[in-house]
Amino acid sequence: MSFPPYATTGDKIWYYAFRIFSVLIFVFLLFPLLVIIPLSFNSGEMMHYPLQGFSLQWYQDFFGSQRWATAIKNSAIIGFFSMILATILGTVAAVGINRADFPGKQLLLALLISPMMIPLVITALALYLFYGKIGLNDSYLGLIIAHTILGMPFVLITVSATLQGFDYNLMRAGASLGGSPIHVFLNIVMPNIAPGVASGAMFAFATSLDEVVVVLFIAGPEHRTLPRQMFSGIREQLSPTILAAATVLIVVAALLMLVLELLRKRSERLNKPIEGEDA
Amino acid sequence: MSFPPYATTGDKIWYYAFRIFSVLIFVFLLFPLLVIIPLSFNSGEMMHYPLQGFSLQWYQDFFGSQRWATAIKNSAIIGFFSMILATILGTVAAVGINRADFPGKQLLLALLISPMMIPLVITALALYLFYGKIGLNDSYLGLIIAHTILGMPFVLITVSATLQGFDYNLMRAGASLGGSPIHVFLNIVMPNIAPGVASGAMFAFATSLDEVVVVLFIAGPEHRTLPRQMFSGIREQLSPTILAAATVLIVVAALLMLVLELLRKRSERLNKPIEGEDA
Amino acid sequence: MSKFSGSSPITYKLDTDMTTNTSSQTPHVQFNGVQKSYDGTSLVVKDLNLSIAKGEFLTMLGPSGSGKSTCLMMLAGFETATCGTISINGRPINDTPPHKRNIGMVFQNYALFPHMSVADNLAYPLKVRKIDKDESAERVSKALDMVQMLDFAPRRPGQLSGGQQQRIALARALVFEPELVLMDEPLGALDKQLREKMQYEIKHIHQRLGVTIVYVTHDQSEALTMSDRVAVFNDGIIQQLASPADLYERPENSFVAQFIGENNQLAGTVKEITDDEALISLKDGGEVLATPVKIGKNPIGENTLLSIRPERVILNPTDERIKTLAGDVLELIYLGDHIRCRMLVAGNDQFIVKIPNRAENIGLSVGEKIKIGWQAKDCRALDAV
Amino acid sequence: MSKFSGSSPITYKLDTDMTTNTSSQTPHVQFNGVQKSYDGTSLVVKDLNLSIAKGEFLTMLGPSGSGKSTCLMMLAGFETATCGTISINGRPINDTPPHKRNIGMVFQNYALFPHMSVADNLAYPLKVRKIDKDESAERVSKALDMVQMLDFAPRRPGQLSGGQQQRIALARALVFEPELVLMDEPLGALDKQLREKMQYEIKHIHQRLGVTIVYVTHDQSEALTMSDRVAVFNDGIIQQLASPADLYERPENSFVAQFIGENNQLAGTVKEITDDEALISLKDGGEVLATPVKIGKNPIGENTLLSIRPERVILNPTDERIKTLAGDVLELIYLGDHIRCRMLVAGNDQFIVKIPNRAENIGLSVGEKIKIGWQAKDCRALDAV
Repeated sequence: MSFPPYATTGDKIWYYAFRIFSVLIFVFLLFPLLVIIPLSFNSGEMMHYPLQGFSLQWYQDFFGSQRWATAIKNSAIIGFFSMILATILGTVAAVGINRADFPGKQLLLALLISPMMIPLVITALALYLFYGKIGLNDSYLGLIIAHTILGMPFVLITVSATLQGFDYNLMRAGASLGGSPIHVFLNIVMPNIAPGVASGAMFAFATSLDEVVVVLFIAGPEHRTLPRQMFSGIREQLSPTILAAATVLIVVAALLMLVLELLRKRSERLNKPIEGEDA
Repeated sequence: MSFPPYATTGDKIWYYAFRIFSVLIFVFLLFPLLVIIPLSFNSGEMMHYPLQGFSLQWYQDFFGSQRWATAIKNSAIIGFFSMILATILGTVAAVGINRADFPGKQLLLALLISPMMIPLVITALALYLFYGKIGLNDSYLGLIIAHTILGMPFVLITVSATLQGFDYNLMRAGASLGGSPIHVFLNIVMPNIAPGVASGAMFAFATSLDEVVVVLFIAGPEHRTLPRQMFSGIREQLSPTILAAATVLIVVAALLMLVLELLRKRSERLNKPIEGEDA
Repeated sequence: MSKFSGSSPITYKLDTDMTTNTSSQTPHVQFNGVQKSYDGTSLVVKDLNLSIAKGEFLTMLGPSGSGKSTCLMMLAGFETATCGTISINGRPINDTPPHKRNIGMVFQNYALFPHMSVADNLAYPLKVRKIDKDESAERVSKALDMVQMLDFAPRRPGQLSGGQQQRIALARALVFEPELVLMDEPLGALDKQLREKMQYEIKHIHQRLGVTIVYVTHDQSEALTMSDRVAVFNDGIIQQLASPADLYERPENSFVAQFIGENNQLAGTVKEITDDEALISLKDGGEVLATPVKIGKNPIGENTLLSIRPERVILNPTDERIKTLAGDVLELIYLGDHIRCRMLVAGNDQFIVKIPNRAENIGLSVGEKIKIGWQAKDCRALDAV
Repeated sequence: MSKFSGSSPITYKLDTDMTTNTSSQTPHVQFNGVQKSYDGTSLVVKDLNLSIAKGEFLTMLGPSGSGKSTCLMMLAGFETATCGTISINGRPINDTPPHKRNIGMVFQNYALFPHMSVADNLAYPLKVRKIDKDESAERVSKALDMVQMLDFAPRRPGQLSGGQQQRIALARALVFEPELVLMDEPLGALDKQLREKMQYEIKHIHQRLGVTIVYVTHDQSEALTMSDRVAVFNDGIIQQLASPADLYERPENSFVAQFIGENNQLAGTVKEITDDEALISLKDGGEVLATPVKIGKNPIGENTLLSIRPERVILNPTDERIKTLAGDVLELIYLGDHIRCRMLVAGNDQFIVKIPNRAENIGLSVGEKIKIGWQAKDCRALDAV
């Protein structure tokens, strides 16, 4: 960044203040995370520096032991099914709400995204009491429904955002060219909102993978997910295996972010304003 | 909704499917929450229906007892200060990132919003280990920094979104009319991005009020927040006071949502496209 | 249709339900007593009756909110008529859904499918109609060739300029060979030069293919350039339905006179009336001759608004039959092919005279006083608004 | 400045660094060897030299990417010149930040402050200058009155139409009485009719206040209507700097001839040359007379591009000095005040002739063959592109 010749003192102060801020944020945010990763490769049992040597033993423990294997399986099952359900429900809700204009539309929208706003402890408590009545505590189905409820708002929001950029004239164009409403929905609407749907699905999966409060309330011992297992690991017997688990989750989260970024780029490219000779 | 005379069977099926979906979502989402509120006014100790009578005793307990009062105070202190810090840092970061074009901009942005994407358990674990070294476990400062990190991405995102709609020509116009850069920032830029800043602040506050995982890891007994207190309440001695606490939090969450909606409306009104005779 | 001779000899008929010269056949499109209301109380379109002949280029022209777009949308099937019938080839289509109407449509924002290549965009209507691959590919090539875009077949719409997208949208609306094509301000998003170029291209394609085109625009020069007939809409009603030359030369009311081309207005009252000329005394004194058009049965003494085109005003007329007025030159603006002279005439300081800039020096200057006049047939006495 | 006489008698000077008739004074604005590059390699503005007199209305006209906006932005201070100096009243301003330049500016999107009322928008520059409340209020009222928007003082910009916002933006740029006002395509977002109206309003305000205005546009008719002088930009260079009449009547090169007004081009080679006339033999046969303008030192046999305006073409010329060409009428389009005739002339099937539609019947029809010609002074032999 080069200053124009007439840059004032204020401009320069602002510039350096922003630099210092960035560094501070960096230290408090990234440093703690970066600490974890090398420790997971430590050959000693001690969870602090200096490292004693390189070893993959904690990863062997993570992928090999029965309790972690169960946790991985549970996270995968619950994450996958709740992602599918949240994606379908969220997409249908987004299309329905964005197409029609009906009284109470705003209220319905607020209701549908409320799981994002209501404290998780309360949702967990409510589900715990409700599931107690209908016998869904300590079950895959209960957890999948709970995570569907938590993931659905993300799908709703990302699909709605994509629909805002969607030109409804494309549907009219499709009809005028002879496409039936269903043909137009599948061949014109879906391909154009697909990036939003996929982003929403990623978010829903990440939400389920991350969530621990509801799991703490309603999951039995055989339905422990990865974060739940890490949580009890810390309480019961703190071992570097947890750091290996954390590193694996960080990698998964980073991959999800990468996919999201690629989807965003793709969608931006499709919707980019027209440039041409007659600009 | 009235169908046009040529509505196909497909149109009608879609319409009714959407209706049924809406009702199902409603039942699984709203019903559990609605169950809680009447129970909090129950005069009996039993946390199930039928209600035994109307009473405010659980609210008296919530607002009166020492341990709940401490929790309310802690939530307020941590929520307030982390909101202020997150708002300042998030706004500065958003303005800095949106103004300048520098290499690694995308990477910095990804880093700054990563606390939203990385599983909370991992952030909590990293902070727990890091705080252990620098002695910030069991302290207000540690909790405030942690919640600032978690709340800042929301401010960054809402302010960035507002800045997208901000017309940088307004800054040029301000300069051409004789306003110095600082005068323009305070009098032209700030009033226009204020709705975004305020929304971000609300989100940051809600995040702190809601958060329990990090608190579970790094807070000592005297720094228990409301959700943390509710969590142990369920574990230790399940009483309807928790339901009163939940109802109060729901009301606070609903009020925050209302404020957000009003801010959104206001910002929409200010940025609405021009209508007029020459449209 | 391409033959045209000067100040057109086509006689104007008053009934808006007129049929064109091909009136022996069933009209291709017919609106019959069509009304449209969105809120159930106020009518956006009021009792529309309109017949469009096969192969005609009809333009619906009007300011925004005049009901022209609503009419097009009802014809396309995206809006339903509140009452009345719309027929194509004599068959009512009110109950036919849009995708079964077989009408080509060009949208203002082109509405190309961004996720498909140009070729796939054009192939879409053929795929829906289950036309086999080879024939489809051949028809797509032919249509692309027609709009000179054959080289762009593999591109995405986002990689094209506005004008190129416009051509593709046009080709897509024609590739399935509909007999009727609707165009909703298709050139509105292009800049002036490109817009004029596309006007001629669309006109030529229409002449070559012989399809019926219903075209909506708010740009009067576009309507004049392209159309066989123009329906001027205002306030949900067709104000006048006529050929471009008739609209310009013989507007039926003040709205049409003002909306089509530039126009000077002078208020006055009718003093005398003979066969086809009226003597009008102006508000600020002075008497002029005009052609009576829309004045009452007993017109003497009635108010009227005179309408005279800027290029029909004669400076220092020599013909003795012409009654003259005094004019003060207020402003002269050089515009290349003509000079625009703003004058004060009979109290109107926005009286414009267009003087062609044809080599000979006109020798006018600001502040000068000159005499102006006009042929009685060039000045029309219309309704006082 | 408001006096103007026909095909203007102002003589054209070749040097682009020319000063206007007020050349005895220091120029108000001066660009001296100004260059601008964004990437350090290619120049967007190449060696710009330009003097603008006090009170002048100068328009920078050119296609997008021609460097005209960059020049305006450098003058406003939002871009820095890569080299060269920009002076105001003889004082270099390269190192003055934009907010200390005291230049009024009108932006294309108006850039009104949406959170302030119209009155507060206008008061902003006065508040920054610490002018006391009473005087500020009075000046705001005066400025609003000037643009006929006094009643709108309490409104928010969002409640105004595009044209009204344009007026407010204009008033805000003038309220602090700058001597220099820059306008960056201020009418680009308005529709045609409103745009023309605002052109006259801005011109009148300029005449009344006597401020210097530097105006940027890509619309040549806007430039002709409003300006004292026009600088035609292309490719980072001023192609011609002249009065509107000179630009139209005496373009110096093919780019200007093509960009300003409509223009027919015919390719040929120079056959003979006399004092001020050249005999050109056309590619497809036929010989015509033209005014030599931009042809080399030893011109015989050189290629040239003839430029002739559509309204200067004479049909069936009677003057014997005029050399004629054969033309086939291909298309006739009625455009109200004129008829546009497309012909095939010397192999060019886009040869346009504008025939004024002045009551007398022109009696042309498509397919007819006629003779066309022109006065040698109306046809200019320019550089072959």
